[in-house]
Amino acid sequence: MRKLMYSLSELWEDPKFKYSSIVLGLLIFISILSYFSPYDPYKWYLLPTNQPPSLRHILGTDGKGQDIFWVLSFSLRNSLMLAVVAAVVSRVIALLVGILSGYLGGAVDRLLMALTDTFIVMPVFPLLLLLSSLIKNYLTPPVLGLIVGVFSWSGDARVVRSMVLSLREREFMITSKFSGMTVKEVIVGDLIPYLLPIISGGFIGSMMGAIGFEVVLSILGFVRVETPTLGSMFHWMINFQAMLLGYWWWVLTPIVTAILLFTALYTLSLSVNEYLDPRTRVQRIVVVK
Amino acid sequence: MKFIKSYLIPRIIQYLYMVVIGITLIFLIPRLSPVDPVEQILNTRLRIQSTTPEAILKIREVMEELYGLKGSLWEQYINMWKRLLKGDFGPSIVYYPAPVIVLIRNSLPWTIGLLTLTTLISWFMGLVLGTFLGYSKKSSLSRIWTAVFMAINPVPYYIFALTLLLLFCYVIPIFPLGGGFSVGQRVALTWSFIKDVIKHGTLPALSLIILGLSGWSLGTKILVQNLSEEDYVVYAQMMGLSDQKILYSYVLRNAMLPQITGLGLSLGGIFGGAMMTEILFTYPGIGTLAYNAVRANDYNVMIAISFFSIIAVATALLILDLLYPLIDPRIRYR
Amino acid sequence: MREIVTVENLKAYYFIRFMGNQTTVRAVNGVDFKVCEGEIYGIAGESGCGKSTLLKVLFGYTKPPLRLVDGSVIYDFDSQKLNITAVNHQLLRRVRWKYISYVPQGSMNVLNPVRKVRKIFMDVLAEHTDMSKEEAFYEVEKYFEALGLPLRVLDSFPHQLSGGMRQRVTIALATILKPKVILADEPTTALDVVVQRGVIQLLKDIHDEQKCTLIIVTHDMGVHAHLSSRICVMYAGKIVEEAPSNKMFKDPLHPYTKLLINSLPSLGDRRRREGIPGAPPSLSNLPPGCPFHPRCPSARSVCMEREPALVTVERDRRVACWMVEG
Amino acid sequence: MKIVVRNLVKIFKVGSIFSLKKLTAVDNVSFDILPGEIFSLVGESGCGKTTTAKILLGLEEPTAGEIFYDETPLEDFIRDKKEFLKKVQLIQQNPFSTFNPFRKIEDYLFKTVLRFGIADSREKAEKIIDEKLSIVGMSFGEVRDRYPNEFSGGQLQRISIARALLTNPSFLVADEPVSMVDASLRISIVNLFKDLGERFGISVLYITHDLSTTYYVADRIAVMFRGNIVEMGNTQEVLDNPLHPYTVLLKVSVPIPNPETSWDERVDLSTLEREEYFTKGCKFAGRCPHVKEICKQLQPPDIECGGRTVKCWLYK
Repeated sequence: MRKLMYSLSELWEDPKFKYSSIVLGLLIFISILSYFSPYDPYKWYLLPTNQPPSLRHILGTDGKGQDIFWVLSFSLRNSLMLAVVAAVVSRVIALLVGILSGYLGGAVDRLLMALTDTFIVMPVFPLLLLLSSLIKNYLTPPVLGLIVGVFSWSGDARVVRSMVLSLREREFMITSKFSGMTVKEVIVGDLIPYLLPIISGGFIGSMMGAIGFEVVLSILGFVRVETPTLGSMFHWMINFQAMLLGYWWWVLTPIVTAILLFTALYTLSLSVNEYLDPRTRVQRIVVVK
Repeated sequence: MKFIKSYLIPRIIQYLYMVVIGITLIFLIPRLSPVDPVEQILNTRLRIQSTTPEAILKIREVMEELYGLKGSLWEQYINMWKRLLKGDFGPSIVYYPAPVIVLIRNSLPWTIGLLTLTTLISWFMGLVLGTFLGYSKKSSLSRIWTAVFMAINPVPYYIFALTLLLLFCYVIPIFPLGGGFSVGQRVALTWSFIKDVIKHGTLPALSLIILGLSGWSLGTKILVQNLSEEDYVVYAQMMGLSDQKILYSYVLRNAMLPQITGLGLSLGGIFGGAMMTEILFTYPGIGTLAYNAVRANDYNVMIAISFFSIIAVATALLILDLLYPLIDPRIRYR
Repeated sequence: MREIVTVENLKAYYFIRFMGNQTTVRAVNGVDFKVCEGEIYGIAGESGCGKSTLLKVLFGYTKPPLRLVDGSVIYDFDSQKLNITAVNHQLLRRVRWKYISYVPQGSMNVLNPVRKVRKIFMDVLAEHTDMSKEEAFYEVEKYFEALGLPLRVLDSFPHQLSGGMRQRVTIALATILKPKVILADEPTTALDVVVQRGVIQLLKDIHDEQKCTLIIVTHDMGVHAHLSSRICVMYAGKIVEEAPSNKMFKDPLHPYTKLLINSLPSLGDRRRREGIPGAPPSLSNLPPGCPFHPRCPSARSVCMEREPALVTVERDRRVACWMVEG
Repeated sequence: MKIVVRNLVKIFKVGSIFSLKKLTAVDNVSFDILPGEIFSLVGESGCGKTTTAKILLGLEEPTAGEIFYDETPLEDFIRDKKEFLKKVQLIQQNPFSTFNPFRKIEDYLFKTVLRFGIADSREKAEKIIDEKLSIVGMSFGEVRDRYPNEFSGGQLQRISIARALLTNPSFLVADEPVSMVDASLRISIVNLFKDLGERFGISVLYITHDLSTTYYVADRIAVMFRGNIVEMGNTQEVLDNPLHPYTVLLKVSVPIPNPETSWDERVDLSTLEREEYFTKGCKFAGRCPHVKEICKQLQPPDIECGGRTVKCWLYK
């Protein structure tokens, strides 16, 4: 815990990290506010439609008679939840497959890698489209996250495997063995520190992928657009032709939010990856002391 | 001879294996989903017109025949393969009775034309620009470009494309709103048609190239930066070789290896990537076809597109694997 | 004999910054020496004493985080004098390889993995001579034959060669233009004994043949004994002793040199030897006074307070120690 | 502990499944290591010495041959993994990669003591660790809460030795333990090995390419070349008066730190190092100065010659 705090304080020195964590913090804060929302996001025409921003409705209202700020709050909550589910699922599978494959080798390795290769050649996008259109009514944000996660682990599983393969040849693995360490201790203590950059970078990457994918599906109308998500905001905004009618507050809200969210995630991954690079991290251990 | 035995054959086996597994998955996924596509279509049809139960049964049978859903799972599977190998994907539901293969044949040139060209252009420009950015990372020009690309890179494609549309079709209307060519133009290899196609293709191409360029440039930049610290590049500098020589024969030559893999994969993946562009710009390619197919539950079209998609990626991987020994001597002489 | 290299008060530090923490590594911390034409001058010392950095500075290769802080390195070629620490990039590129060349440490990765050996040689010839492609092609073959290296190596890629062959190729690469001064950084480290002997033999042959000056850095005192005519011993970024090699081995003056030579086991002698206690100091955190005093068995109070200067004790010997008076 | 190795063979398959080539890394090797003895395997890189060690440590499966630890076959001994690792420990070549830079040193030390049941509490473990560290001239205070790269190579190698001693092993494998250590620190580490046999009765397999330290520390020596032991016997006898032409070449190639010993004769370097594995006769025939016709045809047998074994037709 103390170490984590220390790392955070070190990372804070990086302007990239500062920017991204402030923006993400703000967006997460807004999404938490949804629990205190005065409105039901599924009810339409509770308010006068298409009102520009005012003190009562700080981001105005949309053509469905909903307060845009509170819709945004629900949308962020759902989109972030979906993103985290997708990221966790894909990381867990990638790590599991990669480590098992690289560490055990032999037949297990061949079997798992055959599976991985298949997922690499799979046309993920059309397939997901097909799948989501088939089960549209079951597609709550976490389910969609789960599906995206299941289809987006293969590339990183290969990277993890090749890293584990090269780590397995390192002398310190033999030392661990002769120090009586268990397989679990070896994985946690010897492998994970080297895999951290790929885990964290991949986590943020698949979050971005999942949010983006949901937006695409929503714009195309392949998910239940009644559920408030970042994508459904785009969907209704386009459907009600807010752009042509000049309701700029309705148009800009999802666009600005999406750009903020994506740039923040992107800079966060850049900054964290730089920080976790094993080469500099090893040197830092001494300098810090 | 030894090359064929130890290199070619294992890779071809792997290729066939990937194709078979991929297509099997495509076969299984809709069948494992809790929704019956025939049921869904029947429901929508029945809402419109009332039919007798016998007629429904009749329609159902015809539909199952068209979808290849007759018989046990195993029979369906074997039948699918039989048809695939003949190049028969059945008729389309939406454009009944047009065969799927014809629909694909009509859409394919548009997608391949737009996507292949833009992918190649952005890859090549990205390689050149990225090399410059990575090798002269301290110059102010390089810094500005890097900043610009870093700003563009995380912007989601649809937002970027929407912005372009807004800008060049509404605010400064210099490009047509969408389509592959003007309504009323005769499809023929005439000068005016080609000009029309180019005019329509510019905006979607631009959207793809700019985003692609920023991605490839940043990727190449990081590669080149890392390569510049390699012992052999440092030593080439010590030898007093000119910067051009070092960049071309020492840095770029090595940076090419991973970037060619990237190019191959993204060329293989153009079917998947085409969708958003084509829908936003109402471009008459595979993406639009797939979009309409999914919306109308046009199952045979989806299967066909996925099939070509798998073949494309797997073939791209195979070609890369076969090309690799030519580019990288370390693999050739293993 | 004419002095071809003159190094004066050379200081080169690494300035390293991590997340706001700044450290200064004093790798070369006030070094001066002279090398005569035709000499084989050896620089000895343990890892982290600054010897490899010194060689890089001699080659004019200072890139951040390494920075030249003070001093000069003057080369005196027939026609001109040249301070390599103060010449521009263009001139530096013309001087390198033609007049001064460099054999790097560990030849493992210094050859471009996707380029044939012959091509790499031809790159050098194309850059520094006005030979045509064909001339260059045959020039490389001629040189390989002269050094007794197999010609088939030329059409191989670097990864196809064994470690020993790669090291010999690298030496050939550094000497093909017959430079006046060759700087070699640990040219025999990580090689097997027999191969190591072959490499030493090759360096000696080139030296005898081309009448060049050789400055060789290695931690292996055995290699110095067989190759170097004069040796300086570095400790913590400074020269602590300099002498002709036979005198150095027979009668070392500085306590560090003494302990170092006496701690080397040798064939035919099983008598117990003792190592030097402690460990070399960190170059970013040097002890006050003589940097060797924490490990020195004969340290006095003066050693802990003031640093001894490198003084000439005999015509051809210099020592930096309070115990040895000039 | 007495270790007996008989007719050990290790064949590696190189290339892919379609173009297999067999490389005999260890070719019919037999030797004994006596209790409390330092036995040295000497040779150049790729001679099979490290592979032999890996087989002895159970890290690699032998293709053929038998190994006995105090009469128990290796296969049986290794079945109880904990007991095996307690009795057999190793010291690796590169101290900087022996320890994971992200793991604290004490982590390794405590795990070793606690896992092998040497102590049952951290307090007792700390005492034992301090005790073993003092053998190598260090203390627990120096190690507490620190990471590997806060130490010099020499210190790390001492810690590595102390860690290996924690389980009170009877057999220690040291793979090039001083080749990456600075010259001024090297001898003090070699001295530790010298004491191990005498003070604790531990048998040591000392693997190296450096004849000088071997001469200094080892009781008996086996010289390996391309998978074969070409000469084996008492260290002093073998190195003072080598019989096999390869041992002679090795000996004259050692750069002795004395400028007065000069190298007059030139050495020939093999340009076909890989091919030497596949020759059917004596593997040294290609560069042996005394080569005869029979050497190229037939591999020489092990010949007893004045208390040592030589694999050379010259002594038939």
